Amino acid sequence: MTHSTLSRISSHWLAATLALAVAPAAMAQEEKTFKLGVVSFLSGGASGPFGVPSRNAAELLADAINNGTVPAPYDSVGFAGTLIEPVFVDEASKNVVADYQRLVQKDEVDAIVGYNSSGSCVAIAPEVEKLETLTVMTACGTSQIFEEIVTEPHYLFRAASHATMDNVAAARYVVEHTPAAVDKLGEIAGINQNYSWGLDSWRDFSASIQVLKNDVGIANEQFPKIFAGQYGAEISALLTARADVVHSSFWGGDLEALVIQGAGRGLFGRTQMVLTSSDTAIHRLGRQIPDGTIIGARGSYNIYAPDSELNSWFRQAYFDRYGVYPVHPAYQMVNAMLGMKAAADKAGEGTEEAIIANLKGLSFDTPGGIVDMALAGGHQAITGTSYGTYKFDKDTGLGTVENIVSFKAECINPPAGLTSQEWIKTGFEGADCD
Amino acid sequence: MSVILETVGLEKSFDAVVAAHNINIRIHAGEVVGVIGSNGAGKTTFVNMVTGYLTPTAGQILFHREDIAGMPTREITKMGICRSFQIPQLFPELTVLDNVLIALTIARRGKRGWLRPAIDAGLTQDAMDLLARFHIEEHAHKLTTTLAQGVRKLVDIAMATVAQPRLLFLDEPTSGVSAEEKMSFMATLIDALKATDTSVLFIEHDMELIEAFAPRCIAFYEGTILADAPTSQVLENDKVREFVIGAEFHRSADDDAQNDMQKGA
Amino acid sequence: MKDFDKTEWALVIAFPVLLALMVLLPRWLVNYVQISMGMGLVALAVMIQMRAGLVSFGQGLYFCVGGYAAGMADKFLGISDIFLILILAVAASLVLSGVLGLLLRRYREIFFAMLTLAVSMILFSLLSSSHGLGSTDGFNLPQASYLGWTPTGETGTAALYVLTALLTLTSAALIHRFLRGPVGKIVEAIRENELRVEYLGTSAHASVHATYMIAAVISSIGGVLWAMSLGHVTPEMANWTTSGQFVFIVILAGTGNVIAPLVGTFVLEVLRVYAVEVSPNTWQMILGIVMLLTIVFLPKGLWSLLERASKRSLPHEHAQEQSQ
Amino acid sequence: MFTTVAIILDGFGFAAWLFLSSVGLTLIYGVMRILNISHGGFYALGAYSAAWAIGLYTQTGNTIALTYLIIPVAAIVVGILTGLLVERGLLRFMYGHEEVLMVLVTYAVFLILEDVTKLIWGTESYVAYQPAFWLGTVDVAGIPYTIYKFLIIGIAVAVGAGLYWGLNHTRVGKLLLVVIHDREVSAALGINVTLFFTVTFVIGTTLGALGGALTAPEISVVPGIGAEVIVMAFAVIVIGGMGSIGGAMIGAVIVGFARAMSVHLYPPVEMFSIYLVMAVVLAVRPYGLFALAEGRKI
Repeated sequence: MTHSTLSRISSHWLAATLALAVAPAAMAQEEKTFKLGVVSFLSGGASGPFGVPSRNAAELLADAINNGTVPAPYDSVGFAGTLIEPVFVDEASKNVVADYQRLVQKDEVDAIVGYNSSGSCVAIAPEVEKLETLTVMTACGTSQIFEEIVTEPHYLFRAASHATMDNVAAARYVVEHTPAAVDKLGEIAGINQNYSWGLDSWRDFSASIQVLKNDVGIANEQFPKIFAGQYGAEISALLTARADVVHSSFWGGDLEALVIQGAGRGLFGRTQMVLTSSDTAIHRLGRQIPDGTIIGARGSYNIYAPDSELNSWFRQAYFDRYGVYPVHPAYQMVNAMLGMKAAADKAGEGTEEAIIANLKGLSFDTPGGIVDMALAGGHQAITGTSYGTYKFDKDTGLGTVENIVSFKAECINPPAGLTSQEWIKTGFEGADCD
Repeated sequence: MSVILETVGLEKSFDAVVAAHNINIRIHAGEVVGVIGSNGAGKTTFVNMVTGYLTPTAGQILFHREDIAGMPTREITKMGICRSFQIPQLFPELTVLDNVLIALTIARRGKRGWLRPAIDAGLTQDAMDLLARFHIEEHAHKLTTTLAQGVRKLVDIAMATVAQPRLLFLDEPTSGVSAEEKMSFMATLIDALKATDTSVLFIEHDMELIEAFAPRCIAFYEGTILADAPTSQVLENDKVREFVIGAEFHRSADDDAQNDMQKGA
Repeated sequence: MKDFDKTEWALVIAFPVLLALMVLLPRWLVNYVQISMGMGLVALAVMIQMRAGLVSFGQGLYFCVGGYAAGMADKFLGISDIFLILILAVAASLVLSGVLGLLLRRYREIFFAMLTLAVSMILFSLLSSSHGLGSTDGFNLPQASYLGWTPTGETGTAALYVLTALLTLTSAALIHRFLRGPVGKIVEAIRENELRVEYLGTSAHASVHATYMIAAVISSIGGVLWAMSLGHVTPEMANWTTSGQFVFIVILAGTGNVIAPLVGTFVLEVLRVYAVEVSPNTWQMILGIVMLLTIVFLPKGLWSLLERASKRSLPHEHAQEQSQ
Repeated sequence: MFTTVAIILDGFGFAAWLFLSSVGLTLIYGVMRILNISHGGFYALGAYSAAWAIGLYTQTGNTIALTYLIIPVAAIVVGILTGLLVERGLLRFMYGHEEVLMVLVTYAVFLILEDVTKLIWGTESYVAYQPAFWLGTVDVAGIPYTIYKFLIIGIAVAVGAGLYWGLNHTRVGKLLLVVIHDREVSAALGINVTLFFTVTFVIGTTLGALGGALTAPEISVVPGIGAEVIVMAFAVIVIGGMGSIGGAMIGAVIVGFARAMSVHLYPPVEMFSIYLVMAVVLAVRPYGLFALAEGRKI
């Protein structure tokens, strides 16, 4: 081949690529909107329980905010008048960082919300500060984001607590609020997925239990591969281990499979099960979740959401549009977006800079209660959470929770300046649980 | 004439089947030897053992007095024993020239760095010369899969000669070549090989070719040597006439047809 | 430079072209060009093994070794000098491939594919369950330094881009020479007929082993460059889905020329970007359909399109070079 | 004692699932020499259609017993429809390409099937636990096991035995063995290889769908289950010897026991036990345990 052909072909190709690259950006210039990148899992195993509810909530809320139909104090139109234009992106990608860069540079979004997996969050966190674009993470289990990776954030926020909270609260619930279990609590066991989320969850839960009650042993630790689906052997091992409490941070399909296979074989009857991320399974499994199972929703979301006008509106609007009630990832998305709206409204200006300046340290109301941007210099939220035990209501055919205990944010989150690990080791120094 | 290859009590068995038993053969420098025997008589097994494809169950293979039994094929090739195949073993998706060029590259490797182009004008010239010696230069730019069986055979044999062997085995060089062309084919071949003073041992079913080209002949029967003597004597031998040549008459044309079918294998 | 052939000249010219692209293209696209070079080197590694008829479904192993070498050099040794990191990565991949090659060189076809996959998945599993290395979250990498110079911001990005381009093109040129050299020819012959190769007097195993090690080295260089430009590594680099992606790039791009997998990686990335944009929910289907169409119409890969085009424009110039 | 019994039962339980998920793959490879990545897509389709049909049916409030009929029917319908569509509509135009290219073709089919599944059933999970619960449990050495698990083990044995019998004792089966053994010769013998390919592919996909359908009551059917099953199934058939039904069975048992043993005795190795087994088996037997003999002819 000659160079001329090569260059001719590549120049054609280049021109075409450039045209494609520039076209959408040019169209976006016409009306001034607030372009919001929404990143969540739209394919793979995390799409059903997390990604799609999250995306749906963003879609619902963007429309509601643009129409001004959200209840007070969010009843004004847009981000202080500027309409929101969401751009949906799949988080399932091998090049999550490059995709982030593309959102900022090609789609020229004003801000980005989303990210569920801690892997994605860890990867993009430094990039956020480099590219100087407001980014509000909605979930991510890991506590490293502000503790290790971005210690002086300006553009990066997280509107949800990290997973340490879930497991500290779960341990407190078991030790302090489950009288049947606490007296004879001698050994705990765990079944968690063999990746960061599962390993971290079990580490925090077992450490917290051991801080709260002396001489609790560990009977068995299972770490099956994520998406394994078949837990026959693990359940047998847990059955033979005869622990008093079994902890699991399983989520989505894996969790539902564990409940089906475990409940079918009497695991839930023999030990007290603690499922820290299980609200997503309730409407799927209904009566299959044995009564008495301790249920967590990663915050006061869904079944634990407070009885407020904001919450009733959200639940009903979501149900009307998507045919199901919203689960915790939907609430977390709403947290992030309402936080941005609150900041914009406070500034009276729907721009990135205004939101950054005012979201910092802000305390705002959401369907899941108050979110307080208290940590990491006002960039990391703390929220309260709730735990309860499952009760299937035969009359309505709906899953409910009873014996609900709500934990204040200050009780289950480390104070500013202390990492989660250190805080658990000190015996929850400075925890305010009254 | 000095002995270059000597086998002593060579045995090969596959489980219970004995494929070669007590094979004792001496080959001298510059000799041309014909090998006859019906299918399954152990001819190819013998070649496979000498060239290292099979490891003998017992016995010695002495090449220039060194025991090479069980050595890897490539080492034996480097020492100077090469072979052609009953079913030509070519690089099917490449041209004839490329086949020979690769063969030459391998034969001369070590003289060139890893990052120097393997093929240059000099090597190409050598390859064309080699093809010319076998009268197949006109096919140089054809893919080997498109060639007639006789040409494929010649390419296969040409490739076997690039390492400049001291001893060359030709396994049924004329199978697949039409009856009327066999004689001239073999003449071309022996001519090309005469340029070197290679010892040649060829397996053949056609007794006319044996008579015409091999002063000495070895007859195999059921894994043993039935006769090993000057060709005229062997062909007169009663046992050979009964067990080998008699059988050849019954050898149907199907065999050749089947060989053709397997050519890509 | 007198003995440069067309591909080598193209690679030489590609350097200023890549530099120009850095200035001309929008930033986000430059990012994909840059990561495509890192990934493209791994695809190139898959391609040279495919020349020998070997399909590696575990090339992610060395991609990951490179990435983690970069990360761990900083994390445990405090090294952020990219040249030192590259030396470490190359050394690690040489040792690992030297040992594993002793086993793998005996395998062909699907068995080679599955064994490379198995070995890579063992590393994936080990890294996924190792807390000290961040488990599946992985960890972040430092800004690269260059013999004591640590550029930041735009300069840092540009410096890494230039180095990436330089290393990628140099590696590609060396691989091109390797493929034209004696071992490259032997490797091609092994794909065609291994028995004959042995009978011609050379060890097929040795050539396969050498090819495997070279593939490992350039994959680890690719891993370093990719990880440094994205600033993050996870065990996902060693997952079979990552390795599979490289195989698909090579089959789509074609094995005819070293430039093909490099360009193919970039084309696939851009295709994915637009598929996600057009249809965020069903972008996989778009990829699948494009793949099928490519296979149906260009079974020898996208590169064959270029070859056809060049033949048409130069009818008198015969296909002298055997780049299938 | 507990542990030994548990390892045996869990090992067989997991092995049964592995066998059902991989036997179709090995059959298709044996006959057609296609490493069918889209197998995972058929598994997912089978699981979705069974879970969806069971869900619809149980809402009517009729006896659960009929759901055991729904499972195979769903699998057969899906297997035949999509199997025929993929083979007749696409694969038959691709025969003769290199094995590697066929892997890519089936991978493209897999990607398309994944999104088709998502378009039909969405991303929400489907649960259809009724058949698994209805049969109850039985205690073995003090550990409750679901009877459904034993049913799965029984079905796996029956499928294995049925295929063995079908291949060795029916005319079609014997002809298939000839095709497996030597495609050129079988074509020369006048066997209609094209028809055999179609039939084999449909049987293979139906078996894949059946694997998914039988698993559906034990799991939550979500996007991505197909991708998870592929590598497992590949490992099983490579260990057993590609194309061998008996090999797939032995491979499944070996992997099943390796996993059960690691879970009970040393959980940290569970995650890569399957790859370790594969690496070890291949290191010792380069073509798997029951490789089809392929003599090299000189």
